Amino acid sequence: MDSINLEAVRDEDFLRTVEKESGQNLSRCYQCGKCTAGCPCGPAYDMQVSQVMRAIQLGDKQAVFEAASPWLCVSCSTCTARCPNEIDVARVMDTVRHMNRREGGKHPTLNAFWDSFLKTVRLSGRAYELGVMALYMLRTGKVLTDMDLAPRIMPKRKLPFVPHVIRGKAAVGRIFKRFHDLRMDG
Amino acid sequence: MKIGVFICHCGSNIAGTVDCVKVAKNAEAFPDVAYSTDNMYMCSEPGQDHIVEMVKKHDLDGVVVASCSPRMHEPTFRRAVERAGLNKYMFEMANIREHVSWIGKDKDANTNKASELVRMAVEKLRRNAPLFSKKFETIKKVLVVGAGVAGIQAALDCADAGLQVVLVEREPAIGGKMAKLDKTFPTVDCSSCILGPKMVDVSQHPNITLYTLSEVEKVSGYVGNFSVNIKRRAPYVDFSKCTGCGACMEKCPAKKTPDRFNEFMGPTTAINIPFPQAIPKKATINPQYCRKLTEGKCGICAKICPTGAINYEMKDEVITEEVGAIVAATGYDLMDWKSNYGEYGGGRYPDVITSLQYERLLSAAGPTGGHILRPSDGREPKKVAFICCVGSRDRSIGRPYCSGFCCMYTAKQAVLTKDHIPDSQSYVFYMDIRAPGKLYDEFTRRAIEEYGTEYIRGRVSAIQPDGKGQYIVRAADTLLGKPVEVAVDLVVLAVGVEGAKGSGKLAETLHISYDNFGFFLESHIKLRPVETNTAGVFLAGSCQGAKDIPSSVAQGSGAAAKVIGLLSKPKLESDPQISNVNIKRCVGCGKCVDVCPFQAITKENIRGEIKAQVIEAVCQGCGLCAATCPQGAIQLSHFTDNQILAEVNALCQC
Amino acid sequence: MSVLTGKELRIVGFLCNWCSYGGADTAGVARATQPTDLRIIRVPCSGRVNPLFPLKALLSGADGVLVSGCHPRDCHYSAGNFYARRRLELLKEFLPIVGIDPARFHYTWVSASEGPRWKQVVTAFTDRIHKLGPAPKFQDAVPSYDMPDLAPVAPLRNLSCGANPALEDLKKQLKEALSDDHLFCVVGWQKSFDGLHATPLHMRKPEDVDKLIWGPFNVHSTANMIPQLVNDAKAAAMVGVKRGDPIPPAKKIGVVVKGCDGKWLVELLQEKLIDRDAVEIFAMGCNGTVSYDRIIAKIGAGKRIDSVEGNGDTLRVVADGQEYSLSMKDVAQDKCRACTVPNAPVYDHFAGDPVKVSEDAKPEAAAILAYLDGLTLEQRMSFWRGAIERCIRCHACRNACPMCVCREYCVADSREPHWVTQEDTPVNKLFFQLIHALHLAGRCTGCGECNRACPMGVPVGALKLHAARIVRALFDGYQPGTKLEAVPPFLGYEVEEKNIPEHQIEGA
Amino acid sequence: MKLAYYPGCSGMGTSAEYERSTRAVCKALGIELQDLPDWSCCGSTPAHATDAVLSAALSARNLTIAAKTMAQSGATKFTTPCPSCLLNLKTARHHMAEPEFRAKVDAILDEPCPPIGQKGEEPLPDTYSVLQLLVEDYGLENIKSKVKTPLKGLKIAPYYGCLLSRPPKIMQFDDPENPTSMDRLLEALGAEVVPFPLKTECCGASMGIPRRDITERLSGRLIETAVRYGADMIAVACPLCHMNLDLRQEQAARAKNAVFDMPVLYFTQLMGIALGLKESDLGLNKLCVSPTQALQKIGKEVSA
Amino acid sequence: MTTCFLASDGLASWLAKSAQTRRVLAPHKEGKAVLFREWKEGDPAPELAKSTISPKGAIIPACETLVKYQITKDPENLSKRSLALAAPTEATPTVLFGCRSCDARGLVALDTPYLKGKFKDPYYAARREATLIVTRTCDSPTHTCFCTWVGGGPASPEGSDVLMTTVDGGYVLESVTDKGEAFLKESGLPDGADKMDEARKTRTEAAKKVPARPDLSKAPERLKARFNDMAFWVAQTSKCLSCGACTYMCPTCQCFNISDEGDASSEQGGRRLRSWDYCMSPMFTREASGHNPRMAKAQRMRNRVSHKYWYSTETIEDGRFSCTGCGRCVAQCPVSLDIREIVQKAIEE
Repeated sequence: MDSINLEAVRDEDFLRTVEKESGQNLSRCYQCGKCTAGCPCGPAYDMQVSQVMRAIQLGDKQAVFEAASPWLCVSCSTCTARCPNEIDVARVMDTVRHMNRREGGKHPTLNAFWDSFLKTVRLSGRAYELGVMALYMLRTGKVLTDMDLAPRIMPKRKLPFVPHVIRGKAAVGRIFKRFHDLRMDG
Repeated sequence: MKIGVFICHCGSNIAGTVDCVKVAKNAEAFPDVAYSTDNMYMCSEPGQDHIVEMVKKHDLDGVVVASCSPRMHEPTFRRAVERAGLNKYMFEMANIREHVSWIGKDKDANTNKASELVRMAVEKLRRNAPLFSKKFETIKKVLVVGAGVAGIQAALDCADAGLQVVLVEREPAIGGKMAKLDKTFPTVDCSSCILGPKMVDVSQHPNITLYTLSEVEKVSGYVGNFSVNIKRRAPYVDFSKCTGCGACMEKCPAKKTPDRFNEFMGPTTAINIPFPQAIPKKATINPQYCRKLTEGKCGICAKICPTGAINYEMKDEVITEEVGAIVAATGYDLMDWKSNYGEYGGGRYPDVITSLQYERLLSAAGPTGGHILRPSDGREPKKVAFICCVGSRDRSIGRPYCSGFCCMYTAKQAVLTKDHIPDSQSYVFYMDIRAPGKLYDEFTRRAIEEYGTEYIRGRVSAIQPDGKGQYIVRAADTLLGKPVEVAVDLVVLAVGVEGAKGSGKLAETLHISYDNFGFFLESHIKLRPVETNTAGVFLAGSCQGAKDIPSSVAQGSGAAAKVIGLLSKPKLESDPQISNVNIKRCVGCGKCVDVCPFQAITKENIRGEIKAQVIEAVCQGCGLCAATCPQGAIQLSHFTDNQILAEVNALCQC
Repeated sequence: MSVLTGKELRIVGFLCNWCSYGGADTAGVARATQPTDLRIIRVPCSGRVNPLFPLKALLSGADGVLVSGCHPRDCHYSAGNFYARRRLELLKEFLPIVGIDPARFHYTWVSASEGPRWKQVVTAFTDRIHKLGPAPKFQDAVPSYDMPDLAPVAPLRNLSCGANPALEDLKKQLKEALSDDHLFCVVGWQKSFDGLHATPLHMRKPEDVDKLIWGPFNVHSTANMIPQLVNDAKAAAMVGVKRGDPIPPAKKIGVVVKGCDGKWLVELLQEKLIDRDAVEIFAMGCNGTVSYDRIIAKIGAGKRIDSVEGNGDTLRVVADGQEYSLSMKDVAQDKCRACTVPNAPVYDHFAGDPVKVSEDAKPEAAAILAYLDGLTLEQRMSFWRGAIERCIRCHACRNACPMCVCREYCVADSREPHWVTQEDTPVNKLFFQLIHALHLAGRCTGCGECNRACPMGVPVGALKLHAARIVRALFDGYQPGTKLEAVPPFLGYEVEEKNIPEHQIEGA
Repeated sequence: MKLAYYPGCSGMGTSAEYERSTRAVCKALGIELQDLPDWSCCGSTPAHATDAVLSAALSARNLTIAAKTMAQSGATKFTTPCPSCLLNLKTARHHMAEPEFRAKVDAILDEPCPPIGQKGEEPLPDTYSVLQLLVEDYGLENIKSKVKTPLKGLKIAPYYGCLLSRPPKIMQFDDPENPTSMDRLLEALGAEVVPFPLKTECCGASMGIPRRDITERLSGRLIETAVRYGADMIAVACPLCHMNLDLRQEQAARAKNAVFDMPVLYFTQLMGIALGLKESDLGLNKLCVSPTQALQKIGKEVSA
Repeated sequence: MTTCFLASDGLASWLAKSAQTRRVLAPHKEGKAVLFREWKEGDPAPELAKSTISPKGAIIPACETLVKYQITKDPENLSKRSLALAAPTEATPTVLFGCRSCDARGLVALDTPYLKGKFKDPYYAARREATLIVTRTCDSPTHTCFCTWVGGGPASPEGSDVLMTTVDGGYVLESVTDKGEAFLKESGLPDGADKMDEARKTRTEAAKKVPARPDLSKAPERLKARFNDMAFWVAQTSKCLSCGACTYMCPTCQCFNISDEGDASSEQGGRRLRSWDYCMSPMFTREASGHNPRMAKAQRMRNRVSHKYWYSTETIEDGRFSCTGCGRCVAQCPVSLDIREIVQKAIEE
């Protein structure tokens, strides 16, 4: 593997955009690793939170965008709560996710789940859990997702088979439409 | 009037972003300027000599130097001006370094600004008058506040030099934090073996008066002539009778008294001698826990005392001492980690302790007799985690600074842990190892290489009990880039330090400044580290900033040298930059008398009329009176209304 | 010398030597980049910063003024910044009355260790000033010469201009007091050249008391001559005394007082300008006095006043043969409409019953303030720019002021200190009035004598009323002259000021 | 006490028992819940993972309705039981204090939302969790006085999840590292609260579907620790936590190669039991891990 | 002598014509005060009321620069300095419109110190010369007026160039001096001789309104006799506030103070200023040593009253009082101190 050329890898715009959109000063990070240490998802990450912070400091956009970690972040804000330098790390992770998405980046399964969820909201005004599952399976082809849970939950008769449709669904729909029209997501 | 203007390049410090030649040229046009030049280093010997030469050559009456902050070199240049035969107050400074060249790179703007600052200085100087100091006697006695190692060193050095010393200590015994330590780095020699003899010297020195259980309550006066009120809490024991035999401690029934000296690692008795080598080795009663004093019943110690030293009727007393100088050596305290680190349990987990508590567990004179036993169950821990930077370098809790000596004592404690429990394993979680002192880095390397201490680079995110008697320490190995965790029996936190509790109040009493962390502010961080901005008040040890023992001792001696130097002069000169009353203008309303913070103004009957009068030695030159007098009858020399107006007018002429 | 045009604005800083100047040094040592506009004047303590310095700078062309001292409790001189805080807060709130944007003045606390904070303060303040742009210059303001018709504003207490039945009792007490020669003289009022004007009466003999009048025309202060008369009495006592003789006691000065005269006496006593033993106070409840200007506005200027008669709340004036019936409601002085102290707070003799005021009476009513509050900053500047042109610097305002105690050492006439010059520029003339108002802050009893004395009708009293309004707001309704034992607000401080906020600059 | 109420989508589905018990408990305590008419989804994690403006806009619609509802009904505060909704609603309001951001949000709404703070007739309200209002506003003493069946002898591990008090700057509730409000509430009900050290450790949140492995590991650890501390059950305040701990308990057990039988109840269900409410009002039968055995400790027989 | 008639509605256009070549100063009402300000074409017709303050400022400004001076340095040798002086004495041609007879008479009194002595004041002389005075004869004497007591009257022509009297439908303008006559001639106004009778009647009516005249002829002699009667002066002065309202309002008060302001070395240069001073000030006649021969205000009041009713009779050629009886000092005094009373008391035994 080639060593990283620090100059070649440095994308100032990227660094500045992350800082501006998240409102955080990344140069404060001194790589203590406390975020990584407390992150519930760390073991599943391909790049630890503190490493994501480091990559942003270096302006290494490619490394950040190629990492799965920002998609996987569950936004529990443990990192934010404990950061000794008062960086809202979770917000940075969120920001990275938004930026990546605007440039067409996608996580193989997560985006499908989120899009499925938002689609049910767009159509009916509220989230519809069974609908989400159905759409998700359709989009990912993972038709067996959580099928083991079905026998546990179905008898509890909690999940309605038709979505709750609200009167203001059109208004909610318009929010999505304007959002897309204004190309806010890329 | 003829004024000389000297613009300093300060190498490239000023000249880098200010066109000094142009500033000097501009100054030629300013009123009364008869000579103007620029120079590479005004504060250097040739630079100063040039001033002297030009004053003589051009017959100058006053000098303006534009260079660094007057807080830095005003005294230097005043001396130069004096050497040139002028009154040293016929001098003004324009700060074109800290306030100009160092804070911006726009050369045009900087050059213009520098010229304006010179213009202001010229306008002020035109209204300066020669001022003359008065001489006054000093009291050859020094007050040292705090009897930790720094205070002890300062006291002994002053006493050896022949000064009378009043040493005031808040606790029942002297020795401070060092007395609580087991061993000291980097030599791992016994703390009480090296501090003990000094403590004994204090108690035996004919020139030292020691007040324990005492605090400074009020300070008035000025350099050379302070008057200090010391409040001494009642020990309820007559020290002249107490022999320190300790019989009272054995019989005292209040056996659950918190043990301050042992960092609350175990209980003690309400009457006690904090530790065997205590100086003074006298018993004192903790009135909050003594049954006789709280409930009126008991009195066992009085019965048992062979010399009848116990006196429940003792009252707090206030002692007044007159001194010529004051050394503050109040040391540090650990910051309040419990309210700031919920993720480390916030004090809920018994086996998560501070490093100072760990020292007491290590100490043979401590509550466990020198055996490391963990507080929860008294078991010997086999795995110990040390966490560095708890309350240091943590901006989120408002502690941005490095506490300086934690890296070293953590390494020492890891080493001692292995010495005490050979089959133990220590883990040190650190961010950076700071070991810049003599033999320091070698010591930390030894802890790793010879004692097998595991150093993991990463801040700990959380400590969580696993429900089975151990604690999971969750961290990241940032060198590996992976989260890591380890289950340990005991966690020792290297808690950050701050100025001792109550230091803010003491600073206000002493009229010195302190920072947000309770550390006292020195006069100049590099060049005047033991002086404060209040003449006659000096600093020693950790009260000025986190310090290890070698530095504290050095600063204690440094402060002592300053005191000795100050009081060795037969007389001191007063600062003549004080207030003056124009008795013609004064209507005797006394508003100045009411506001003066120093009671430096009195009302006098002068030829049948009431007039204000300034006591020269007492006036500190704040100018509050000048800002209060409606008719401008009282003026602060060197900062008169007209001088400040001249500066305003130099800037604002619309 | 000018600022770099287009690039910089004129910002003046006053920094205490020990904390903030050190903080600025610390920022410099840390190479903390800052805007270049600020010019720092070093003073020993923020307590040295007479609010007149920032004011002078702002009037002379500064676009912004910043004062910084040690944090409260950290003053090198222990309390200088506590005093500064009160005085600078007063200034900040005072500025808008003459049309200066208070945002151009900021005071704060920065310690010597707070380099980063200093940088923030300078950057944010400079930024603010640049957003505000160059300050409007007072001398360039378009003068407005219109003096509005100021309709009286609420509230109103019961006023009357009829004869006071207790006057005879008062006269009796006075005659008694004058009969045993322990009084040097008693100051009261007598009729003057026409029925609307009274003039001071100095009663020395019992028969002088017959000239005493009491009523709505007793407008002017009886108190402002007291310190001078006390000295006269002392001097008189010394006549014929040889060196070494014991100093004989001086005779007392008697003074007849309305409520407001009583307030002045309280102030004079509080400021120790007279001894309580040196005065004997004869008080009577006051039912209000008239504003000569309001009467003239009703009947027209340049008329000969033939006769004046008061009955109940109606004043009957005959001028040039024509009769006018005026209601006290319309012609009383504003201060009387809102007076809460119709009876002197201190006295030795009281004639008649004290006048009652309703509990909810508040000293807020001032038509001129209501008018000025309604103007924009620019309009206020124009207003004063025009009004001050009329000022001829006769100093009647000052000399009529019972609380102007500097007298011949007034800074208006001094070169040491040289606050004002002899030039009759609008700025120079206004500055004197602002000095007067700030000197009176916390001391002014709101008597309005300055306004009344001004022959040119410059409403200088508004400046003092505004300052008094600030004082009331900052110091829990403090009213000068009502309590003898009170500490005047600018001669004291609280460690925690309840009503003075810590001012923030956006961005700092 | 009258509150404007936002149930959240999961209350209509997976957390029906939370929704039902919350209403029952409030009714029993005399707290009136005024439902927002025609509320819509807050967007949950998918929205804020997608875009901050979209997320804020979806919340803003509901906040606007809440503002009107409060003005019309006289409700004093706005509440939701779901921490995820809470976070979104609070974050939206927090970010909208920045004018630039607010403009973007307003641009995609039908009408701009009302001003933040106390100004205006219908200001944009802050949102509070039901837990916060019960503990801070209604008061523990008040609750204690209404307990009919104390949960005496029941050892409960209080689990708050990560969102109730984080990020602290936005949530402004309890200690983010060691919250105690639910502890105190459960103690007021008479239960014994075990010193559960993982009160705010993440359960895996919405990763259950896309990355089940993460969730299994995290929830597994929570349940394991609760067992070690001798807990009879876990109390939760979040539908997502509940789903991960209850519905997915078997998944977690399988991953840990262990057998779990740890009932996980909403704190409102426990309150309902203590207040002596009808079982059917508390939806105990909707739980996957039955609490029957555990509840026998307090002499309560339930059919779930 | 020329007499013209000016119709009421023609006043503004007539003044506008003058304003083309001269500065016109006219009374302007501002709140309760009336003062002289420059009137410009387009302004409403000026106020005809008696001004609060006398118009003497037109000739002696409240503050004027006598000399400007500046120091320059030799760039080769900064210690070598040279001083440049400038003393501007030019005056703007001015019409002083609408003052009263008492005001115009005041200028005559002022001429003595400024023009009749050994040194002629060039600043005063230039302005006096350049100023044409159109006096409006008085129709509204009040309680405080006493012009007739001191040799004047509501329509006294002394000091005026033109007299103007209100008649039905307008004003009669009557030239007093050659300067006035030339001015009227160039004005192109119609003849007004036929209105003179009406004008004279107005003037006589006005004179009747002035309070009855006591005999003041003994004033100089009695004041001289009372010079050392300090008890008298203390009693008369005790209520005085020592302010300058009387003096600054007065059409004949002439005293000034000289001070240097500014900085000769600065860009603005230094200015030597002459500004009004008032003899009731405790600073007045204070010497550099701090000593003041008139320490007490009674001494200062004695000086003021004596100056007007005694000294002037010895210095002014025709032995007149340096008081024109305008009454402003009485009307504007904050404590209504009445100089007439003092003089009359002095004359009494």
